[in-house]
Amino acid sequence: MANLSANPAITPELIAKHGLSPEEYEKVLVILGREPSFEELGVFSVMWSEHCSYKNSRPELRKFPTTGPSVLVKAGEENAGVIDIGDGWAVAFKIESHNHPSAVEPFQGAATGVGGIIRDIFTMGARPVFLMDSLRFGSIKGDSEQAKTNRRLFAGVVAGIAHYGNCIGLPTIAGEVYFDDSYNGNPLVNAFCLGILRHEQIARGAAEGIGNPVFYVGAETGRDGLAGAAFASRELTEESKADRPAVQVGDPFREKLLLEACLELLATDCVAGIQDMGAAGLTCSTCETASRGGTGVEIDIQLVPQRAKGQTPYEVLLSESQERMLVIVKKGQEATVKEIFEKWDLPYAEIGVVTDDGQMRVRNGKDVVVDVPARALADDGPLYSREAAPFTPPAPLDLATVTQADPLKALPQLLSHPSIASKRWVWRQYDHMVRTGTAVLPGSDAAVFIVREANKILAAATDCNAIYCKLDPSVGSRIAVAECARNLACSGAVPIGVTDNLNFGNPHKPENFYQLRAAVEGISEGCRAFGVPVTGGNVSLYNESPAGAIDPTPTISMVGRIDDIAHITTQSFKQAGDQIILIGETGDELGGSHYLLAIHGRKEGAPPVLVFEKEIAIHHALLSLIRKGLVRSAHDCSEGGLAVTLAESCFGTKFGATVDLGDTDQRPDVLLFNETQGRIVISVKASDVAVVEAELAKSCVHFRKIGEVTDKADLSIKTGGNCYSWSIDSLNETFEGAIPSLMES
Amino acid sequence: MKAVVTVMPKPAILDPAGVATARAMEHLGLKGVHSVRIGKSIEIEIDGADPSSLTEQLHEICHDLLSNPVVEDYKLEILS
Amino acid sequence: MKAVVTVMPKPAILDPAGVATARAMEHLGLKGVHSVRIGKSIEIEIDGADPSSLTEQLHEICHDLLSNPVVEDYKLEILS
Amino acid sequence: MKVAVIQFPGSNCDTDCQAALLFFPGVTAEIVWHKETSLAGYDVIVLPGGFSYGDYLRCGSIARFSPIMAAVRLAASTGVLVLGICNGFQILCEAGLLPGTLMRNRDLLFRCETLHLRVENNDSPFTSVLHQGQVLEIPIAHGEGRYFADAETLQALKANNQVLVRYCDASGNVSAAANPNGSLENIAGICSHGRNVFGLMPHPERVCDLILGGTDGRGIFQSMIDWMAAHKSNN
Ligand SMILES: Nc1ncnc2c1ncn2[C@@H]1O[C@H](COP(=O)(O)OP(=O)(O)O)[C@@H](O)[C@H]1O
Ligand SMILES: [Mg+2]
Repeated sequence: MANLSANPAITPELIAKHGLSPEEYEKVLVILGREPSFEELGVFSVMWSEHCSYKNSRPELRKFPTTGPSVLVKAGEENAGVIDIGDGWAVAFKIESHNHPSAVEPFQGAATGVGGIIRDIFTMGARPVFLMDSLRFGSIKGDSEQAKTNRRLFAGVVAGIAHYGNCIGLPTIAGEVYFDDSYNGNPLVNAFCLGILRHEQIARGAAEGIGNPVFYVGAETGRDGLAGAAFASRELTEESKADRPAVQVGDPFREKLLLEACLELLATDCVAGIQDMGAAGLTCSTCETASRGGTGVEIDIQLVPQRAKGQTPYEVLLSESQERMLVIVKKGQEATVKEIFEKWDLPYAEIGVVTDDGQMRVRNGKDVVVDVPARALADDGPLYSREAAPFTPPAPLDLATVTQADPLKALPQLLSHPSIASKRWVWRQYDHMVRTGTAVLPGSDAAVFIVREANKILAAATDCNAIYCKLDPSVGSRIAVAECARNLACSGAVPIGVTDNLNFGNPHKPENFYQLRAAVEGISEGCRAFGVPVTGGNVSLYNESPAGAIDPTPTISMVGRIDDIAHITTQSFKQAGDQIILIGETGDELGGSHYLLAIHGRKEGAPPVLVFEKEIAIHHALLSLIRKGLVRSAHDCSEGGLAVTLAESCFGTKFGATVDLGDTDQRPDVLLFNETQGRIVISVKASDVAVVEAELAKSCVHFRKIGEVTDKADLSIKTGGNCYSWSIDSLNETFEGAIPSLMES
Repeated sequence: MKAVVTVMPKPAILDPAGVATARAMEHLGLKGVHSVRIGKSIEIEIDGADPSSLTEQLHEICHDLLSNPVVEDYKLEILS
Repeated sequence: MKAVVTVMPKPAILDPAGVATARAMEHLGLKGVHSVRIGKSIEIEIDGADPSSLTEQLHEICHDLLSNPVVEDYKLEILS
Repeated sequence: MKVAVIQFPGSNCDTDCQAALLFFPGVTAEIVWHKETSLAGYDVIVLPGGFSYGDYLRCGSIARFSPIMAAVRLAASTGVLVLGICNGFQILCEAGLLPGTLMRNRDLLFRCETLHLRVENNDSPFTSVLHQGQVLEIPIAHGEGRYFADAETLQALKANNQVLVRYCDASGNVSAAANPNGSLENIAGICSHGRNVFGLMPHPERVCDLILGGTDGRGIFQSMIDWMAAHKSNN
């Protein structure tokens, strides 16, 4: 092994700097039977980082249900899972985090996050059709430096997502944004992409065929994002913010060309394997394709298109320059491949060959700088079972400790809380209509997208209430799954698959590891209950700031199917005179509610109870009514409870509602704002009420007619002896104005 | 008083606009274009006759507002 | 050879980014900001030792590609 | 009627336009790669929306030099209908086929939303089936759509009735509040002096199907189809 003399000696300090523990380094020595070269040390460092190896989470992730009759490619097998949707069509979808890069450089961090997830999808041979985003920031209210920083991060992240998604021409059709101080200094940016493909188009990230040439295509390699995977696997410190090279700049234009070129290429019969260069760049893509193919790959660094002069092999191997792919071409088909890359003006080069010895071998001209068994790198990394702290479920909130707020004031206060307020300021910056398929735009429960080429209707939502997860991670995670399914049901869809993004703090801390484990178990339970597989996802650990770990945030994204255009349902009221029915029983839980947070400044108690059987019965009942054409609008109760739901159903219409919750001695604030799970507000034609009630009774779900849609723009709610009334226009102004006015301050 | 601030992407950072523009220049027949980098030029007109007292404040503003130190460098010139 | 092209919005044209930046500067405590105008600074590195033969070609490119004569003026400097 | 939808590198509404056009019986719509050099045989040319060349430097500034643009210019000069939507409008302005330019939105933010347009003039191949004063609901999606032209140009545009659509409110009032991007006099779309080149920022192709929220975009395509039919039979 020829080593460049300029390379530093392998010392314990250098090993530690690469994030490898002494035990892990011992393992490296055993695998190699010798001391690694500097380049090899770098390669092990990134491949065995949490980001690439899932060494702290993989044993947990095995608990997810990942199989099912419609699963064509399972979670973990390839870059994204693939689910059958009938008639020979399938979808590939996945969510991915870009939290730490976004903390350092919000615009580029978020933009490259979007770029990365889109590549994961078209690597599968799928044409990307839409995006979603799930975001978390610290509070954006007030004049504190922290609030100003949070506003800057929020504005930058949204602009970055818009920049990439709009330019590449993918609609961002849904998402979520929450603001909570646990995210100070460590915002969360999770991006989701879904693509469509024919079954026979599924592409594999395997280096098949000994002797096949290995092509590099896309942007030239530069020094950007050096070892970003390792960076994502550490806590953020002041120092890491000075880690300048960790910033990558995205080029959505190049990615658009790359996307079109790859799809054109995959439609030919020239490709034996294809893999994007994401985290850990060239390193990860070569050893993963070799490992999957049961082969070896040999490349020459000097052949790699490079942006800057004088880059070392170490830098080229570990660079995370964006918009690059590795393509294993069937021997003899090189000319066709070159022609396509040239048509799309993309830099490319033949950089190596598939070998039969299972080694990932990297040459720098004549010198071999890396010679490692690919499988050992990609699949035999270290695995840890961390210690989980014992957990005592929180006691329910004692209502006696909560003073009653005046509902007249509390409702507008809730509607203006940035986590509940309209996110129009966000999605108006996203092109959410390009590709002309968005049938339900952002702003309703789940977005609905018609995939023209496949003649299929898809729905998608993303949800996670991290307050619930903080108070009780297992319950909170189950609720996240149920809420997604509920949002889909409200739009008329049946769930077909889930992808999750597990955002947690440092797993070495037992309380954080408990959260991770409980979340995986909660999500698994939820997915089993709804009969949907987890098709893939992403783990982001070490989300900490000096003040501590973030609230555990296991973001769930769920995709559903709608069979008939006539079943597409939205949350807004459609006509005066329609009758309003509340499906599901209202309890009196205020624990973990936004009412408790926004009005009383408390984040405590036990989150609401979730009973899967009841929840599923309600979704089925709702879907059956929708299919019979009996539902004019459907909207679930989430943050802010029933009152917020009713108000939202009036927004954007010219209608109001008159509601009577009957004789009750329940506290009005509890009744209006509690967040009991499994409730859906529907409106139906007056003449259909009897049929609807009969159907609901047959389904054995709790329901109650609570009021009527009016043509007066007022919301009035009677409960017990009290009657509250609000002007819809003024509530709407509060709801729509909250985020813009904070962002202008 | 007049100041001009030039903000350029850092040398190691990818400048996609520059790359696209360089290619366009070549298509237009300009040969041998090595690199094009696109940044901002910001002209500021401000009250005050004494540049020295303002310079420090302007540097702060260049750093905090006009440039993004993570990906950009700036140059401040006081013209008068 | 190196050239720098500065492209600025014409004086009569509204420059909302400049206006917003001026306001932000004032928020940061800078007093008496009259006007801020934001344009582009474009650095070109190009083969060729003889600037004079290139200057004309570069002017053409400034006019046709790098600036929009409807709303922008440009300045071309040949540095070496 | 045979339509060419030009695909520049970075176009992303090309297939949307094609799909919208195919709604109309008797229309064929083909995607034509920007490296082509001839547009012979096409009755209509559409420059779709998107981010040609990433919209780097300025929107449309690089695309205007694409090889196909010589053919577009030639076709326009012979009276062929040329429609530029969003990025296509920007390219037509950069290419000098339409006067004026499109600058960064007044509030500096990208805006995607459905809003109202008033038909200012139906004496054009692109608005002939619409009524003067008719209000259309059509979405916009752009960061740089602030139309600007110097006073003289604006004067000429108005004198020749080249302003075909303006941003307005739901009842058709052209007001400052209804202006999404700061465009001069709420201008959303203009045609050439010869009236056969039309550029607009809003996206008619996005509202040609009820399931997507409306069909107000159809009027523009229908106008072109009817005009072509009349024109062809007149020949
Ligand atoms: N970041 C975002 N990007 C796109 N759409 C968003 C975003 N945040 C919220 N939305 C949309 O706003 C609506 C309300 O969101 P949310 O309050 O999270 O709904 P729910 O409580 O039903 O989950 C949804 O349609 C959602 O998709
Ligand atoms: Mg909902």
